[in-house]
Amino acid sequence: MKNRKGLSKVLFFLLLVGLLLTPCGTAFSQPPYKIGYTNCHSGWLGFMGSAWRDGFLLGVEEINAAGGINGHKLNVVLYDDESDVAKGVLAFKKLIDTDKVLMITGQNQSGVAIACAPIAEQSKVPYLGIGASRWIVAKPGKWQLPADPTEVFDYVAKFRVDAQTHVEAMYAFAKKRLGVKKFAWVNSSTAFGMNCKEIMQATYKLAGLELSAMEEYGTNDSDMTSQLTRIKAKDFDAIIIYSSDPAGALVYKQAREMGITKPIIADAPMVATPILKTLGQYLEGLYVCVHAPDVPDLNLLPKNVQPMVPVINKVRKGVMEKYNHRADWINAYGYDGARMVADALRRAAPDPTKLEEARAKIRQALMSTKGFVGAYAMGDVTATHELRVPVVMIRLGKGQKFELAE
Amino acid sequence: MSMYDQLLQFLIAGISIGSIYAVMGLGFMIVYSVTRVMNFAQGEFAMLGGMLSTVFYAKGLPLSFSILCAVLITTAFGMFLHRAVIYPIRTAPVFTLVLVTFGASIAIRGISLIIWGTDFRILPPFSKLGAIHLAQAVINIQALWVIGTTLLMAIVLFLFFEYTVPGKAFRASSINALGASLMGIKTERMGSIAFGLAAGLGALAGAVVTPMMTTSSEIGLGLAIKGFIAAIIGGLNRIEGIIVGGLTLGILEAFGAGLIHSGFKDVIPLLIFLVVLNFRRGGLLGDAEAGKI
Amino acid sequence: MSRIADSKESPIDVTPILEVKDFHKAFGGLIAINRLSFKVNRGDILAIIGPNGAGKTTLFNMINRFQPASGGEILFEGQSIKELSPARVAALGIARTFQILQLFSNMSVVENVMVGRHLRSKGGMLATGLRLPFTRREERNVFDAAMSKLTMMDLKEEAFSSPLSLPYGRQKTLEMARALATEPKLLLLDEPAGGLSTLEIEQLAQLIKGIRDGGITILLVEHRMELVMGIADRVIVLNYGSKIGEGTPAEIQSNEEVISAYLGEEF
Amino acid sequence: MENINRPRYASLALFVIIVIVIPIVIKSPYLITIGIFIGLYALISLGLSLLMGYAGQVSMGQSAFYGIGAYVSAILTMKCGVNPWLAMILAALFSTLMAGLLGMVVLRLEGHLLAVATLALCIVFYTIFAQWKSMTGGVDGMPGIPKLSIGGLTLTRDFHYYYLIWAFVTVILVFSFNVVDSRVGRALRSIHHFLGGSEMAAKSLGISPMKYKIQVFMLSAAYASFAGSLYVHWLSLVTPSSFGFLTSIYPLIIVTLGGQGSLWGAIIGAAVFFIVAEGFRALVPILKPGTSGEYEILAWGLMIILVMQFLPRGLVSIPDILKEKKTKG
Repeated sequence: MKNRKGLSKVLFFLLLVGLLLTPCGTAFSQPPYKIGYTNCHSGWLGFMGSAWRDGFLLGVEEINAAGGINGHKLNVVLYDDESDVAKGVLAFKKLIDTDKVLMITGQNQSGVAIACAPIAEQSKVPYLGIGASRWIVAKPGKWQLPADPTEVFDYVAKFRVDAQTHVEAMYAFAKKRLGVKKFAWVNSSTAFGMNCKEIMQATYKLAGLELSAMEEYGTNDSDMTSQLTRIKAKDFDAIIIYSSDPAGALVYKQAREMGITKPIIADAPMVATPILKTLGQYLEGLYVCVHAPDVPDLNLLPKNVQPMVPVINKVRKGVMEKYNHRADWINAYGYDGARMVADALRRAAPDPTKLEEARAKIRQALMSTKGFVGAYAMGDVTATHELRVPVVMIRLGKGQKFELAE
Repeated sequence: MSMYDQLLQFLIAGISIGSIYAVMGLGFMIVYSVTRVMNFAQGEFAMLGGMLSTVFYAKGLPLSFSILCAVLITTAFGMFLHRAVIYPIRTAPVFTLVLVTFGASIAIRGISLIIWGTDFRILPPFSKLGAIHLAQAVINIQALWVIGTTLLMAIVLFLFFEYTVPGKAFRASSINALGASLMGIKTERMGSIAFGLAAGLGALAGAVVTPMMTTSSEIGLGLAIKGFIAAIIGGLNRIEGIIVGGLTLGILEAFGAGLIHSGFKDVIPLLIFLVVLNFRRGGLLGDAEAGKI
Repeated sequence: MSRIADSKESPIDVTPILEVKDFHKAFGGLIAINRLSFKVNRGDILAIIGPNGAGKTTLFNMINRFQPASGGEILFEGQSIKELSPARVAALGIARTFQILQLFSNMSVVENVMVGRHLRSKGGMLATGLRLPFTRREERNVFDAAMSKLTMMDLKEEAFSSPLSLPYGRQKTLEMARALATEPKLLLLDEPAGGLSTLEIEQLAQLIKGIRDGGITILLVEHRMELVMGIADRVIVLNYGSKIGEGTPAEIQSNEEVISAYLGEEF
Repeated sequence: MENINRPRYASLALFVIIVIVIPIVIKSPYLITIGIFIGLYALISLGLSLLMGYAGQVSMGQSAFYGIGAYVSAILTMKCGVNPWLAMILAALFSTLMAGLLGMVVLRLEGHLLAVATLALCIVFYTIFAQWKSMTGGVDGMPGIPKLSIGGLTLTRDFHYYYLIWAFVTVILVFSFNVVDSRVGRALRSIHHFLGGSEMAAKSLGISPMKYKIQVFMLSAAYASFAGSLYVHWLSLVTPSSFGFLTSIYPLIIVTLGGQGSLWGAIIGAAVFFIVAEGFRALVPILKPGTSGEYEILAWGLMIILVMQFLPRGLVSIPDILKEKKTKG
C-alpha cells in the first residue's frame, strides 16, 4: 500500500524480519481484525468511491499506527464492484465466505448496496452502509419514510446522508436568505437523485414553495441545454440541482453560459475535490448544502457541531500529507467509516477466531454506538440504524473560496 | 423564452452534440471500409484525445500544441492497435474481430484508469468571448468550435478520398481488397492508415468537446455506441451520410429531451430509427450493401 | 419428338403444367425478358437455349419467384403463382438447381438431401425440441428417403462426407438429388451440363431422361447443344430476352434466324 | 443418424455429473454464487448461440428479454400475487410474444443494421425499466421478491438455486440439441449465410428463412426470460442496472469465447468468462496490494484480445487445433 513507501528503511527491515519469523507477520500481539471493504472505484460513481477509499484507508492507517484495536491490527480486504450489481454481489459474498471478514463497509451505489443488505442480514454479517439510498437499512417491501424501527435489518447500519435534511436546509435557505417563492428542480436519474426528487415533491408545499419546473439528466449526459431551455422558459426565482455526479456541475456551468442569472443551489457532491479541481472555476456563485468538513473556517460552524472540529483538522492534515490535496467531505466520510468500525470493534472486543460470535458482538456494538464524534457525522446510531450527518449552507466565492452563507 | 427560441436552442444543442456523434461515426466508417471491422474502441480514441490534451496542458504546454500532441499520439496508438491486435487475426470471423475491438476498448479504459484514475478533466474554452445570443437562444462559442472542427474534418476527408493518391488507393482497397493488392496496394498498410486516421479524428473530437463537456476515463464506450448508431444510420459508405446520421441522432436526442422527457433522451431517436430502418434497409443515405457484414 | 405425337393422342396431357404469358422484365433500361410466352407440357423436357445474357437465368428466377416480373402472368397447373413466395412455389411442386452451385457446405451430403425433404416432413421447433415420438419417426423417414435418393444418383458412398469433397460433376448431381427430394412436379435445371466433360454429359442425359420417365416434367436452360439436342422434346431459343424460335430440336437446327443469331457459333 | 448423436449423450452425462458434484465438493456460497451467474448467462448464451451459430443472426438485445423475464416475474408475484412458477411461464410466454412481434420488424434487417436494431431494443427496454416508476419501481427497482418453493420446500439457500438454475440449463441444452438435430436445425443451418448455408437454395426447397429466424429469436427470448425470472427470485430484488448494455454484450463475448455454432461453447464460454473475471479479482490484490478495479479491467480486456487472437474459433476449437498439431508433428 501507499504508506509502505512512507516507512523508514529500519522499520521496513524489521517488518521484513517479522514477516520471515512470525506467520502472522505483524508487530501486533493479537491476531488481526479482518474487515471487508467494497465500493465502486470505477464506473460512473468511481470518483466518489475512490475518494471514500482514500479517507477510509487513511483512518485505518492511523488506527494501526496507534497500535490497532486492543492490540489487534486492522486488516482491510478491498474490492471494486465497478458499479455493477453482479460484481458487487459476488465481491460481497467473497468477503463473507472466502475472506471470512468480521464486518463489511462501503458501497455508495444504491443498486449494489440494496442487493447486498439482505445478504448481510442472511449471513449475519454486520454491514455499515455509506452513500447509497437510505432504503438499504429497511427490510424489503417496507420502504417508506420515516423508516419503521421494527422493520429495519438487524445487521445493516448506515450513515444517514439524509436527502430530507438536505432538501429542507435548502428550502429554508432559499426562502429566508434568497427570498425564493418559485423554484426549478434538476436531478440526476440515479436512485439517489430519484429518491431526492420524491422527497422534494413530498415536502416543497409544506415549505411554502412553488415548483415551476422539474428536469432530470442521465449520469453520462454532457449537454444539459435541452433541460435548461425548458427551465428558462418557466418563471422561477432559483434552481435546485440535486446530483451525486460531475454532471451536476455541468448543469450549473451550462446554465450560466445560457445566461441564467438566478441563484442556483446544489448539494454537497459539487464540492467534492475532483469536481472542484476541474470545474471549480465555473462554479463561482453556486450555493451548496455541504457538510462540516467543507466549511473553510471551522470556527464559524454552529455550536452543536463544534466537537467535530479537532477530528476535521486531523483529516485535513492526514489527507494533505498522504494524498496532498484538500480534504473534502467524502474523504472525511471514509475516515469516519474507519473510525466507526474501530469504535464498534473496540467496544465489542471480539475474538476473531470465533467468527459467528465475533460478528454478533460487533453488530451489537455497532448498533448501540453512542455519542460518536467524526469529521463528517456525529451523534448516536438511531433506532433505524442511522447516524446523523449535520449540514451547512455555503457559497462558492471567487477562486473557489468558500463563504458561509448563513 | 418563446417556443421558437426553445426549438432554436434544442437545435443548437442537437447539432453540437450530433457533430461529435458524426465524427465518431466517420471513425467507424473509415475503419470498416478497409478492414470490414466495427471498431468499438473508437470511443476510447476520443477519450485518449481529451485526456492527453488535458495532461499536456496541465504540464504547461500551449493549448493548441497540447491538442496536437494528443492527436498525434492517439493516431500512432490507433495504427499500433491495428498492427498488433486486428491485423494478426484479419481472417477470423467478423464477429470475433468486433469483440476484439471490445476487448481493446476495455483494456484502454483500464490503462487510463491506472494512469489517470477516475477523475474527470476539462480544458479552457478555445476562445475568450463567452456566448452568442440569437434572440433568446444562446450559442456557446465552444459549440461552434466543435461544429466547425467536424465540418473541417469531413471536408478534409472528402478531399483526401477524392483527390489524393493515397486516398484513392484507400478507396480502392475499401472497394475490393484483393483487386487493390493486385494493384500493388498494401491492404495491411491501408488498414493501419485507416485506424490511424480514425484514431486521429476521434482524438481531435475528444479534445474539442472537453471544454464543453469535460472528459474522463469512462466516456469511451458511450461515445462509441452513439457513433456506431450514427454510422449505421448514415449508411457506412458515404461521408455526407454519416454526418447527416450523426446530426440526426444528436438533434433527435435534443428535441426528445426538450419536448418529451429528458429520461427518454436515448430512446426516442432509436425508436424513430427502428421505423426508418424498415423502409431504408441501407440506412438513411447508404445503399443496401452497407447492411451486409 | 415422339412424345409430342403421344401427347396429341391423350388429351389430358395437353393441359400445360406451366404457362408463361407475356412475361416481361427490365432492369432499369436493360430489358432482360421481352414479352415472353410459352407453355410447358406435362412430362415434356423443354429446353431453353440462347447465348449468355439471353436472360435464361433471369427467367428461372422469375419462375420460382426470386425476382418479381415487371409484367405478364405465370400459371402453374392453371393457378397463378405470380404473387407467391419462393417457398410457396416450392411447396406447389417446382424445384430447381442453380447455375452457380448452392450446396450447403455446413452439412454432410446426406443432410443436404435431407433438407430437400423439408416440405415432405413435419415437426416444428417445439415438437422437435421435445423430441416427440412422431418427430423421431419423421427423422428416420427423412433419412431413409434421402438415402434412397442418393442411391438412385449413386452418391450413397459419399453420404456422410462433405459436399465440397465431391468432384464438380457429382456436386451438380447432388444438387439435383436435393431438388428431387422435394418430389417436385416440375424440375428447373439451370445449365446442368455447365463445366462437364462429354462423357459426364452422356451420363447426365440418361439421368435426366430417367427423371422425366419417373413422371417429372423438366424445364432446362442450357447452351451445351450436345445435351439439349439429345434429350429435349421441344426447344425455345432466346436472344436478348425475346423468343426467336420454338420447335423440335430438328426444327430449331433448321431455323435460319436461330442459326444466324446463335447456333452458327456453336456448329 | 443415431451414431452421430451418441457421443453427445456421453458428454451430456458427464456434464450432468460435474454439475451435480461441484457444490458437494466446494461448499463456499461465494463459489456457488459464481456457479449461479455462470448458469444464468449460460441460459442467455444458449439462446444467442442458436441465433448466431445456427441462424446466423446477431443480437445485441438479449438483455431486453432477460429483463422482461425478470420484471414480469417480479411484477406478477409482487403486485398480483401470482404463483412464482406460473409467473415464470407467463413471463417466458410474454417475452416470446414480444420477440415474435419485434422480430418481425428487426429480423428483416441484416448484419450491422440488425445489430443496431437489437441494440436499440436493449436501450429501449432499459429505459422502460428505469422510467416506468409506478410499474417497475424505477431505478430503485423492486426488493423483496418472494423466493421460489418446490412442494413444501422454500428455496432460500444459494445451492438450491444453483441446482435449480443448472437443471434449467440441462433441460434447455437437451431441448436445443434436439432442435439442432432435427429438420428445424437443418433448416436453420441451411439459411446460415456465414457458415456455408444458402438462403436462395433454402427458399427453393420450400424453407421460409424469415419464419425460422423469427422462431429462433423467440426461442432465445424464452431462454433469456427464464434466466431473468430465476435471477430475480434468487436475488429477491430487481433493479434496471442488471439489464444494461453490458448485460447484452456479455453473452456475445461468451458465445464467441466458447465458439460459435456449438451449444457447448455457450456453456464453456460462460464458465470461463466468470471464472477468469473472479480469478482476476482474487489475483490482482495479491500481485499489487491496495489496487482494485482498474487492473482487473485491464487484465480482462487483454484476455479477450489474446483468446480471440489465438482461438478465433473459440475455446471449443482447442481439440481440433491439438489434433492438427498431432497430425503435423
